[in-house]
Amino acid sequence: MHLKYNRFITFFLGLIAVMGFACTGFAEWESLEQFQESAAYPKFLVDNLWLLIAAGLVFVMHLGFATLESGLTQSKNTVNILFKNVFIICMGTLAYAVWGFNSMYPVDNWIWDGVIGKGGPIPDATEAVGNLTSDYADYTLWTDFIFQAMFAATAATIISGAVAERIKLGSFMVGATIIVLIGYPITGSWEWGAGWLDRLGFADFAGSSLVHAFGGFAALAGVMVLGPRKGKYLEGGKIKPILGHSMPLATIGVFLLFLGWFGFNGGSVLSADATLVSLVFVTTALAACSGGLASIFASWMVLKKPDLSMGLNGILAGLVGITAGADAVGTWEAVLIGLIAGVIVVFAILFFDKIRIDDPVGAISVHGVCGIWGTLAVGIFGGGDFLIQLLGTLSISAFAFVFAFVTFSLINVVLGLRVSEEEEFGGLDIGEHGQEAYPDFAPSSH
Amino acid sequence: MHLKYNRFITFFLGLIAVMGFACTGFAEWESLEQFQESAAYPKFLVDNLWLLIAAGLVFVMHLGFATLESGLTQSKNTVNILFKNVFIICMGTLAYAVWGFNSMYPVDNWIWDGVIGKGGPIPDATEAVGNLTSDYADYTLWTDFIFQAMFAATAATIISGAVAERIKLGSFMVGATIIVLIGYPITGSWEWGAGWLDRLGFADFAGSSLVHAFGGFAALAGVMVLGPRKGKYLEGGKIKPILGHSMPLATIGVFLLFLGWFGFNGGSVLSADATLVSLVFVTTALAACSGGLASIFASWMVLKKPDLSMGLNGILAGLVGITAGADAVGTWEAVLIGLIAGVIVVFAILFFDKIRIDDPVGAISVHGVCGIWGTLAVGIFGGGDFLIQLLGTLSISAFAFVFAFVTFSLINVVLGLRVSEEEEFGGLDIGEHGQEAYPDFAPSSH
Amino acid sequence: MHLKYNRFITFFLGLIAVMGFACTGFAEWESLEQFQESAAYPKFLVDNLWLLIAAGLVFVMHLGFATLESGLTQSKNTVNILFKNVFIICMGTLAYAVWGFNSMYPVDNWIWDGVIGKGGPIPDATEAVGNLTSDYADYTLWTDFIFQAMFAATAATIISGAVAERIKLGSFMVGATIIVLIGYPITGSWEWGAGWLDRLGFADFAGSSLVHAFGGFAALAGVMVLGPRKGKYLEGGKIKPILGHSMPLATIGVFLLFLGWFGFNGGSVLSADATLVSLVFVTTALAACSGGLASIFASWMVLKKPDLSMGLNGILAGLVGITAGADAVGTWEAVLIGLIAGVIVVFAILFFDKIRIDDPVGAISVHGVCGIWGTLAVGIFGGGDFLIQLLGTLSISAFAFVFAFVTFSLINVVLGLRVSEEEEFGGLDIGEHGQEAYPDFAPSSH
Amino acid sequence: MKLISAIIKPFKLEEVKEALSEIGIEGMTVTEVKGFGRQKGHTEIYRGSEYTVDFLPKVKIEVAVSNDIAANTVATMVKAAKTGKIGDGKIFVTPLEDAVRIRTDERGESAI
Amino acid sequence: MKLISAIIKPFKLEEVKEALSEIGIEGMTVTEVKGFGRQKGHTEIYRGSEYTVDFLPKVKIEVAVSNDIAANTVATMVKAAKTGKIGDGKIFVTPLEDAVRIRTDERGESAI
Amino acid sequence: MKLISAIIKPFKLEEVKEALSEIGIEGMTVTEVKGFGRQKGHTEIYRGSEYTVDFLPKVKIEVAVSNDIAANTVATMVKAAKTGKIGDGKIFVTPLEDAVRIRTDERGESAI
Ligand SMILES: Nc1ncnc2c1ncn2[C@@H]1O[C@H](COP(=O)(O)OP(=O)(O)O)[C@@H](O)[C@H]1O
Ligand SMILES: Nc1ncnc2c1ncn2[C@@H]1O[C@H](COP(=O)(O)OP(=O)(O)O)[C@@H](O)[C@H]1O
Ligand SMILES: Nc1ncnc2c1ncn2[C@@H]1O[C@H](COP(=O)(O)OP(=O)(O)O)[C@@H](O)[C@H]1O
Repeated sequence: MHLKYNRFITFFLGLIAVMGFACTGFAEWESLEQFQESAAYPKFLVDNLWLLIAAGLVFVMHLGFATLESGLTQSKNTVNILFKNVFIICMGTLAYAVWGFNSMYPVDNWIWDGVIGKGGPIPDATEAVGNLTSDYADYTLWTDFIFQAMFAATAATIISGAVAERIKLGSFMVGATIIVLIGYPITGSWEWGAGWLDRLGFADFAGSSLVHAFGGFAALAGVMVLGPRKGKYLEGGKIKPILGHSMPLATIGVFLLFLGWFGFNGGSVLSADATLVSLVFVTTALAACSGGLASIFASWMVLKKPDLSMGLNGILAGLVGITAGADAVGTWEAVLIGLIAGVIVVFAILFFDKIRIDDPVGAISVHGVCGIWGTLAVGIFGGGDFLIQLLGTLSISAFAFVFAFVTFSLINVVLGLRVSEEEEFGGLDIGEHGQEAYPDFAPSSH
Repeated sequence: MHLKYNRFITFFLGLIAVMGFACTGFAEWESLEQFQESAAYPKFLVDNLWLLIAAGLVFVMHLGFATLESGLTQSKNTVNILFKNVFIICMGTLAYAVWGFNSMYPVDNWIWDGVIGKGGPIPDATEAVGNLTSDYADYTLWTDFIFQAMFAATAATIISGAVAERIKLGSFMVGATIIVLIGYPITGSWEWGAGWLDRLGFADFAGSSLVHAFGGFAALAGVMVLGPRKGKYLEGGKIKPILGHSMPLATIGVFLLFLGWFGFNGGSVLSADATLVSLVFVTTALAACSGGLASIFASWMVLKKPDLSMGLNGILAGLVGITAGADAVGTWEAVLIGLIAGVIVVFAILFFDKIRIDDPVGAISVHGVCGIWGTLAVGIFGGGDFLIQLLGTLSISAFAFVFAFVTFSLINVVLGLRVSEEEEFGGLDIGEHGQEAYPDFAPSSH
Repeated sequence: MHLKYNRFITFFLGLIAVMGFACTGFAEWESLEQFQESAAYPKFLVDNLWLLIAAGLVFVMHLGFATLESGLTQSKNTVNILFKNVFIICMGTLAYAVWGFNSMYPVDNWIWDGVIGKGGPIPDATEAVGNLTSDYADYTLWTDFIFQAMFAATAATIISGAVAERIKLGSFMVGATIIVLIGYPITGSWEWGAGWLDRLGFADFAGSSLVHAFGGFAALAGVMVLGPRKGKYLEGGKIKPILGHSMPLATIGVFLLFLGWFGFNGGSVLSADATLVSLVFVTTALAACSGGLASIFASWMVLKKPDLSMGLNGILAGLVGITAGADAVGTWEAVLIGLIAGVIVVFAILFFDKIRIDDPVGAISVHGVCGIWGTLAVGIFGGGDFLIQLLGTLSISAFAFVFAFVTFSLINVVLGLRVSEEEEFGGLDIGEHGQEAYPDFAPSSH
Repeated sequence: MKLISAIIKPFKLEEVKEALSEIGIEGMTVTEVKGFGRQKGHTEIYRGSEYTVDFLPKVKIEVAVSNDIAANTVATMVKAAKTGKIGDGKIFVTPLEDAVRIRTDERGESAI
Repeated sequence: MKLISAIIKPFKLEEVKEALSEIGIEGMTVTEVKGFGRQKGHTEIYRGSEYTVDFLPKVKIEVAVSNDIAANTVATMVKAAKTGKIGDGKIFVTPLEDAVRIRTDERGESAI
Repeated sequence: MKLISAIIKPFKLEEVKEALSEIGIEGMTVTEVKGFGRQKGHTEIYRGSEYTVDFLPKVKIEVAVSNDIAANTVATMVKAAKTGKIGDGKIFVTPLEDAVRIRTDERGESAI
């Protein structure tokens, strides 16, 4: 969104005011009171409110991830998965407040111009005027922060699912914190922070690359450092699937993610603009639905049975696919983008299993592969320059992969990354937490 | 809502513009820019935003149905139920985009005037002006579509619960598609599409008849073609209940449906009108709550035990009951409508069980019977003409029943409708999907 | 919120109009039409819409409580917990409509000035003008009612969790009704109804004391009258924990409560004011997240294991803690308030267990203790007068405790409060409801 | 006395229970088990990988009976549990040396 | 050696376990079972239809013991498991020919 | 005939099953049980209170075999189930008087 560039100027002005400097640039109004009485104020209210509600919807996605991931893993690791998701939202929001937000939107405050922004804590003051933006942006500084903070933790959550059932809790917590604190804001600044990719004209509306491919390829790195779960890949190339323990939880997760995506994409309009937000709702829903259908039928043909978990992944694939161009493509293009994403994800999941990349929830395929596809789709359907789109998505994915690979490798050396075989067998719930997820019910042993 | 009539004109004008024809009729503004600078624009923004949010809330109802239906059925059929719900939202949205939306709001494009509208795909263009409506309506074409699309799939979901645990997956998918694609838009056009019922003055605010009674009576037809689940009705008139496997899932479902109904009814105001939307929130909540209490106490008296599943159905009964008149009745009338619905639903469930209509989730009673009650209640409390209300609700219910009966009967002949006895015993999860919902837990055999 | 005082005047004027009296005081506009055409109308629409959406979000909290409470208790009492939550929302909304709302906001209609308000049913009329407020308030009478009604039932829900697994269903229903109908509106009127505490300058933005401490201390009274669950406290001071049956349900509950709190606090701004609502979103989220982290690490240090249920309680502790001052503190103060709440709650839970106050879900610690903390925090960070804050929170907590203690003691004498030992052992699901929550799964016996 | 253990298909439980009641047997203990035998499990698919579920759900009924009715008990169970299809299950008869009714301290045949 | 199987009420498990520990028995195997006997199940209601739950949850404790302590084991179990109300359960004693401790290959009485 | 019951660690089930298949045993019945023995349970914490989980998950495999292969069956099971760590479990051998295949009414050794 090119509007984004301008809003950082505004944001910066707001920031100055907040910080106690003289407020230089309220273009038209001299005081909050004046602005509130102006005809522009009601629109500002609506825009701001929509972003707050959208932030709430993106928050729902964290519950969606928590239930999806625990549904698709074994009951003996459920407490662990839930704990990680609780930790991620808490840590992610605070890390973003302490450093990430300012690092991702550095305005003029670059460590390395266009590449690495200088972070720092969000302001403390509650002064009203400073937080109000003038004629450029459509929301307050706080709204901006909370909306972006809800996005930030997402990257860590995507990784959480892929490395589930075998990663040491403490090590994961350290790794996730580093990635959210430092890694995610760096690539984020490249585009949304008006960095080098934005300057090249790269387009990633709501983050097919910046959020999803980032998370997916960081997840790939984590999985490669960790290795597969014991007992999944047998000798002779045979695969013994490790079944998720609750399809209702997984399904609840996907419906909640679908819901939250209305805020993820719809809020990324950064205003309540009627035409754009409603178009984004429609393209988002159509791509999700065609992604779901495509996965259902593709997996049905390949596997001979209608597979619920593939249908669920298909919906997510469609959603990830449309994220980069939800504002820029037409309705039937959205359907096409979703259809292709839904087919891609089925084959990507089968492919990663074949090369023994063990991803219990399909996060690499859904977020990584379809994140790239979605970004490229803007170059095909949405008016973006295909080569720049390619360059952008590969840069982001590669950075995420390398950054996470180094992070997890270092943690592996220092703290150890993987639980003992005995703990993996007995489950991380007992091993790491001394708690069971369902103490009233005895899980059956296969 | 009589406003609806006008909005189709507007919609049509918008459509023309979109289609590339000359835009003839923007009453007051000549360009989007002009409109955006006008004093009417902020109100337009709010109205449009509310409808989008309402669409999100109606989307939540699909998750509500998925969890309610899987909670009230056996664990061996859970994957199947969830799969159907995932399929329905995907298929429903696309079917509505391809044909249903235009068929339901045909404006002048009737196949048979006032009775059957001519459908077709929604437009692809993303041109801003065409999608903005002028002084009549309060939202864009895309908003209109997404809000209505979320309604459309509901009818199929209602059927899904009633025919659960014995219907062949493929056959259900075909049947549901036909009903959403063709059946639902037909009765929809009678009233909301400005067809013959609307012309007679029939009132059905948010769809007690058009959505719920339609779904309920289509469900009845499906159940009659299918027959009851094996082992439910024993010789000598004895009934052996087949228990739902998870009361938490069922309860989550009803709370989510209650939440979604704020969007279902509140959004049907079709603007953010403060008085009307807030009144609708209040009447909706009061009817739901009195419905819940009425069912709790009615079933407690009849069955001697406080029955959770009856309380849950009572809330839904109250919600279905108020749907037709949520904008037109007073607060205490809403309480009364809910109370009566809550009592009706208890006896309806007992009645259908007595006549061996096997409806695992009570969909026929909740949506069918209370849908009729709610429509009639507008004739009693809401200023509607009782006879017209009666005519309308019976016409819609009868059409739904006949349409679904024919559809399912044909499918029965061509594809077969019911799974084998062996599969029914072993569960559709293994039989149709080769998957278990809870592989870590061994269900106990009764 | 001092705005509240004024809005009761407005509300009263509205009420007069509704009741059919002459409308005396629309400051600027003489008719609804005039108001709708005024420049003030769009802002009114936005404010009103936000409060309705916030009411929906607070509704979600009831689902959050239902899942949290059932997750943290045994599977043999799950139907009972769910039933109570279904009952509470139904009863609470109706009780508030019949008496509570007017009793809590008595305007001039006090039984005892500033202490006990005179209740009565909300109006029935649907007349538009009367329900619209003039220049003072930002929402309609119906909006006011539904938002406050969603709060009202919360107090009863908090009690429900603490007395779970041993209280007779009928007795709980009577007690909860009395507390919601009479008790909650009394303390509510002291502050939000412009009673004696408000006149002293007490500050409790969204109800750390009025809702949470009230519920928490009423719960404490209930637990003291009831006694602990059999088998929890052994001889020699040993504690045998009684495990909750589903950590996913508990986690879903906390995420939903977190989500709902955006409406609980954000809606308490009572308008869509961009600066305030966005600040409240940020302080709320930051306190929740720092509360979660604080509890995680505090319990990890004390208990040597990372405890999911403590992390969950920590998030809630942070939320309760920020509730009184969410609009009045800065971002980093919010973090601090949350951190302290998160530490407090861990030790409070351990403390209550040590003194044999058996609270299965930690409601007394989360809502009671942290409710007091949050109220005091406004005296420390938020500009409130510390002594008045202390007086206020203790008065409210003491009243809640005494009121509930008397209520439950009387019920104990008349109806009996506790189920038989045999029923407690066998579970309330069979004992009270003749139903099982998970009939397909046999719970294991420990 | 004999302890008779029958491993049967779960959905036959009700019928076997009723058949036993008819010949006067009023007590039994039932366990859910998984059986492995000639009846092969089915192939399932999860996210693209096939796997075989070898163990099939069965129900084990244990009945303690006096020697004189043991043969009839076995015959009754066989009749009620038979479907004729593979996987119908097995009945095992083991000697029972003593039985005690906990409530009354009764011993031997009067205890069962 | 004897294999003693006691079918008891689930909430008596802890007490029986402790009573056995006190007489020096340190190993046992527990299975969740459903019992059918004189103690009748309860009537439940689901959506308006009554049905009877015949099978009540019980717990089966299996202990392998040497002949000399078998009688005492049975007596201890009876004492600990008794409530005097119907449904207290049964104890069955069957002959045990051999026992093996898998870890050490020990056989017979030293294995139990 | 003998009825051999082995109580083993759950994750050894697959190996034992395969070892038995290799010596020609094609039928068995598996039950989930909880074991109490020398292998001590672990301490868990719930909301600040410690408690001990005494009973550990185990799996019971029951196999009916003819006398001549009984010894080999036991030996095979021991070998496949052994980890050498405490808690490996026990094998109990009891006499089996009769066996019936429900489907065919076959009796005795041909039934198993
Ligand atoms: N030798 C055995 N020991 C113990 N249980 C057995 C044995 N053979 C079979 N079973 C049990 O009997 C069940 C049915 O056996 P199976 O060979 O499948 O069919 P059939 O009874 O028709 O021969 C198995 O699932 C298993 O539980
Ligand atoms: N003949 C039997 N064979 C096997 N188990 C039995 C037999 N009779 C009773 N049981 C078991 O003992 C339990 C208690 O028996 P019941 O007749 O209810 O009471 P009581 O033990 O007081 O006579 C039953 O639930 C059942 O599990
Ligand atoms: N006397 C016994 N009777 C029945 N089962 C026993 C007995 N002793 C042990 N077991 C079972 O064997 C399992 C393993 O025993 P344990 O003493 O922990 O280790 P080990 O087998 O290495 O000696 C126990 O968990 C229990 O299920």
